[in-house]
Amino acid sequence: MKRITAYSLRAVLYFILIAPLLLFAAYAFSTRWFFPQPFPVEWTTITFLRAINDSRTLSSMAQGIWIAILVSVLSLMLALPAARVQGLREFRGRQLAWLLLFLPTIIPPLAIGMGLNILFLRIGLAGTIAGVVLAHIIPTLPYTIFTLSSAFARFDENYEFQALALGASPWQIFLKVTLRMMTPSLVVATLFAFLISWSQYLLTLLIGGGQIITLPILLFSAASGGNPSTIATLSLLFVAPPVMVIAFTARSLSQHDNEIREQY
Amino acid sequence: MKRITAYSLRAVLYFILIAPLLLFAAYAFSTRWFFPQPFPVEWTTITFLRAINDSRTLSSMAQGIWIAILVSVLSLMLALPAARVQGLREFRGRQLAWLLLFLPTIIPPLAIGMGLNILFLRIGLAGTIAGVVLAHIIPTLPYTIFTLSSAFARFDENYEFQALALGASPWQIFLKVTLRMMTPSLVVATLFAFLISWSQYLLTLLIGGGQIITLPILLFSAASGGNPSTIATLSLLFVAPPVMVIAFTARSLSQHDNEIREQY
Amino acid sequence: MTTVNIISLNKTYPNQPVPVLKDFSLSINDGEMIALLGPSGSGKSTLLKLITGIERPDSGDIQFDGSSILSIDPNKRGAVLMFQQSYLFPFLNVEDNIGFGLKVQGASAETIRGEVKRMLNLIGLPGIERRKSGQLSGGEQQRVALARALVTNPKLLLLDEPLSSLDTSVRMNLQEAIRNIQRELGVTTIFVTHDLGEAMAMSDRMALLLNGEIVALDKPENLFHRPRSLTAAKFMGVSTFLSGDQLTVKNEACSSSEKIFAIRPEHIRIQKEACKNSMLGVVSDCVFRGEYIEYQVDVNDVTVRARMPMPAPMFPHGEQVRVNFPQEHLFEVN
Amino acid sequence: MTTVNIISLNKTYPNQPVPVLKDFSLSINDGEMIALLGPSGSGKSTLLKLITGIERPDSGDIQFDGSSILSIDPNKRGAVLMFQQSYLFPFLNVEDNIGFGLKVQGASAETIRGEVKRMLNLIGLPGIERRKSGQLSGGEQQRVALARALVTNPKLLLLDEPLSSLDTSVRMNLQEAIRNIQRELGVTTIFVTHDLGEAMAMSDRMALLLNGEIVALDKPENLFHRPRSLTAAKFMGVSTFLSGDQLTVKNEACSSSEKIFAIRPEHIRIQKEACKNSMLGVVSDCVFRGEYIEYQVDVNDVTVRARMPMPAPMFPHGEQVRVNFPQEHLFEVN
Repeated sequence: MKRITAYSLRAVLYFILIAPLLLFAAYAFSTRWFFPQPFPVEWTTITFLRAINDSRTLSSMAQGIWIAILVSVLSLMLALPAARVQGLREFRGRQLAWLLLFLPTIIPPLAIGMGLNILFLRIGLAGTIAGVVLAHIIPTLPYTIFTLSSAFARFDENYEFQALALGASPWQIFLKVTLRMMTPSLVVATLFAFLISWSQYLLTLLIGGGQIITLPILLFSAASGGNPSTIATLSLLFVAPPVMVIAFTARSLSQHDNEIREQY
Repeated sequence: MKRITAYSLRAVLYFILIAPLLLFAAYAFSTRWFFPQPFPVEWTTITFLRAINDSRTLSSMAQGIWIAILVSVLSLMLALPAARVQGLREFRGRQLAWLLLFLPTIIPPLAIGMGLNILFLRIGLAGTIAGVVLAHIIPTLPYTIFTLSSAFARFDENYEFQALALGASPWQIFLKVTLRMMTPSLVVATLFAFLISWSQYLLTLLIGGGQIITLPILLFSAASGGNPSTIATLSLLFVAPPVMVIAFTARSLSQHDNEIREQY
Repeated sequence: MTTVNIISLNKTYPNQPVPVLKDFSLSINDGEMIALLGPSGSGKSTLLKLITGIERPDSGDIQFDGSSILSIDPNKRGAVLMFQQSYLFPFLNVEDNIGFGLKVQGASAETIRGEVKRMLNLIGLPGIERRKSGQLSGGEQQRVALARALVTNPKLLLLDEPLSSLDTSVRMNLQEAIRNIQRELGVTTIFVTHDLGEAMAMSDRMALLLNGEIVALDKPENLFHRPRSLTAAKFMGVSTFLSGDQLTVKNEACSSSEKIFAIRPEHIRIQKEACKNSMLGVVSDCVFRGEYIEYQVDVNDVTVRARMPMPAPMFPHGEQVRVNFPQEHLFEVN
Repeated sequence: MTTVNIISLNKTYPNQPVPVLKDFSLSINDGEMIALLGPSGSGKSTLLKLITGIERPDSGDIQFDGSSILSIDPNKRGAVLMFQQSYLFPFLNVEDNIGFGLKVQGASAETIRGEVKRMLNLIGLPGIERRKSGQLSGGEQQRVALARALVTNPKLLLLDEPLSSLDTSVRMNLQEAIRNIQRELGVTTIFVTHDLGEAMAMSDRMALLLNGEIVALDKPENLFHRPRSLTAAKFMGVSTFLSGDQLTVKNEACSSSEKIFAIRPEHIRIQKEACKNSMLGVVSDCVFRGEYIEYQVDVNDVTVRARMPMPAPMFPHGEQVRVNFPQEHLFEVN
């Protein structure tokens, strides 16, 4: 009984998650699909091929991936020391730290974007990739810090003490022990950072000021145009890199699965 | 040395997080502030008072809070059984389940919104609060399930077996043991759900179709108008409920802090 | 209060080739404390799960006072559990933890307060009602867990290695406390452990478990001094076996036809002089353990472990000695 | 290889009123194994942290072979640690775990492979190079952790309760293994434990710690049979003290002027007949513990614990008996 409940719950969950994807595919590869037809009548790949042969599409994807990678690396570098303090140490004001950490998730991207835009215009970062990357770090950091600090909370420093007593230098300990022990959480944190940056629309638009074009921006302007096939095609392209990143993540996690289980 | 590094890192972090907030406050309560003045010259509360006396502002806030509360409750109810399976059970396809779980965070809200809009128009949910709430659950669910399942992964079912042997019914066990043990994570999951729903712009716009007005939508239309003071004021109003929710969360967590430490 | 009959239980977990319990039968008298002693994987914990109803047996029956409990819901069976960890609810204080069982069964606040007070006196910790479990020592937590289990007046108390995470001295104290409380209340009890000393000190009868089967069941004294089988003897700490006719030492029985004699390590004597039933050996190790010295002596390629009570003669490593197996301490096993 | 001198160490943690170590001095000979025995909070683990350099002392010095190590980086001190948990790196196999210390110190792959092989033979687990720590039993993990610590040829080996999470039989085996390996390699060792039997079985000398101070330091045999002070005697399991002149039983010394005599529980005799040095008492408890029976006898409101070796006379609960303190086993403490 319990098992059946669990299975059907999961089935419903998967359906909710996959249904929109199928809808996109249907729109992307069909010409005319009107109410009340339950399924598309004519299938075609013309819109799809036109969209992926458009140089704007490909360059926007490349730029988006490049930005997402930079954001992932930078936010991990910032998050690691902060997460270590949050996860391992007891200190007064720890609650306040958490509160402040989540501020960026509640300030709407719009508000952050406009505030930053004013600031970046003054210091010459507006319209640059550097500016967009810095802006993306703001919504990214809370999630990376949160993920890593919950891993640090379960991390046992005695592993580091062992390595120290065996003669490893602090830098060797960091590379050969700490990073290795944290790998599963680092992978998940990278995933979060990549996904948040990749799907960022408003911050890119506001800080990029029309000079930095990523796929979400193309998608939005296509949405104003209103051709469902183009929108659906761009949406499918939009989903491709994240799916690959998630697939990679899932593989890494399953490789590390045994290690995690041994560790905790 | 280590301690000083940690402190200065945190100081930098806090500055990054708080700076935009201060900028809003400066804009909201000043009249004219142009480059290259380092600080506003004239201060006023007129724009602020006008904005909060506008009935549209207040009703949009009320609607946003109502929606966020409904979303939190529903996504917790959906997430609890799913998270329990993910956290406590070993099953094949667990990695696939995680992958699918994160799909909604990568499909851009725009794409989800348009797909859902077509669907909801057909079944009559477009333009209703119910429709908006259901749409908000899609980006919310991954975070709530993720938070709760990592808590379930550390949950020891023997607490439930103890209660069972002592004569508690399954329902009593759920209410008096499971929920109580999970309280800290439930609070964090609620926080995530509330914040994600509250700051949702695109999904609300697309599904609400102009009939459901929340603060982010007002904020966006104000942004097109371009009056910095109004934008800044609305931004501050936007931040108020989340700050209260986070403050409540921080308090709950610190109350439960001892219990968490005992537990794990 | 309750006699327990376990009849021909069988249990195999899915995806496991070997059954965890094989035709397992055991009768427990009213108010008796039975110790189940066995290595991990011998089926001890599975048995407890079947009794509480967390798992269901493949076949067989469990009866309390002659009537089957298999069709009764787990929360109505009246079999309470105590684990190695206390599993005190961290969000409740001591009073609410102990009162939990009464509360979910609908007792009044007054009754609960009275009963909690009575239990706290019984476990020797009066006045700690308001404390949280984190403020208690490991031993105190286990006492409170015992009180929480017993306050519901259970038919059967199941103890699953309740002391194995405690320090030696606390453990000794709690052994006495649990034994005294159990006898005072007269509650039928199954005590699972892998510690021989604990099983002997606590139980009225001991059941030795191996691979889901009982290999011996008797009073501790009988099992300790005269185990009937080779397996049981090994369980009870005997490591020296002799084949009877030639009196040669061996660690294992090799043929089933010959008679095997066993001797406890504390009865073997190490000495310089030859005598009846003695063999030549070389001291390979000698460890001071307080009340006795443990010698390891190599006799014909077999290591004999002997415990000599203090004051004992000291033989250095490598010394040639005589290992003496006094006739009166040799017993036959099969 | 190394003599260790610990000189007048003081350490107080911030926010704690009481010092953890008070003017703590200890000299350890080359190749010696010293056991530090004490309850939790007595400063044992802090001492290890000061030696490895994880913490710094407030004052005092630690010297290896006569030269201070306080100014040496923690990773250059040559003091290796082994904890209660193995802390084997879960992402490395056994070979890479054992070779870790050599690798970070820049040894060649060949050297590492050879040394790992040598260590695996030493710990009695040859051929398990490719296994992961999760595939090893608790005892095997601790053996590998020992190999990992010893392969770097350390000046000092620090063992922080390395056996307390293991089952009794595995524990006994590992006690022998560690002691033999330590003697074979002749590495100076500090062994921290709260288990008296373990400390006695393993060490050349034992230091009894209480509240950051050494209350006694001697060979295990001497401490066990003739502890000089009341505190040391209690550490060693003595619970019966008599004030000398009137021969009255007491659990505590009350006045400092009178002479106090102590006696080990296994030397007290319970019998029916009166004799010299005997007192009247009532049996309050009697527990069968295999090789002996533990009696608790109430004598003048004081509970005397006696261990009678088997075969022992059986006295039921409530029986009036004579408690006999043989003259030759009484010793004075102060």
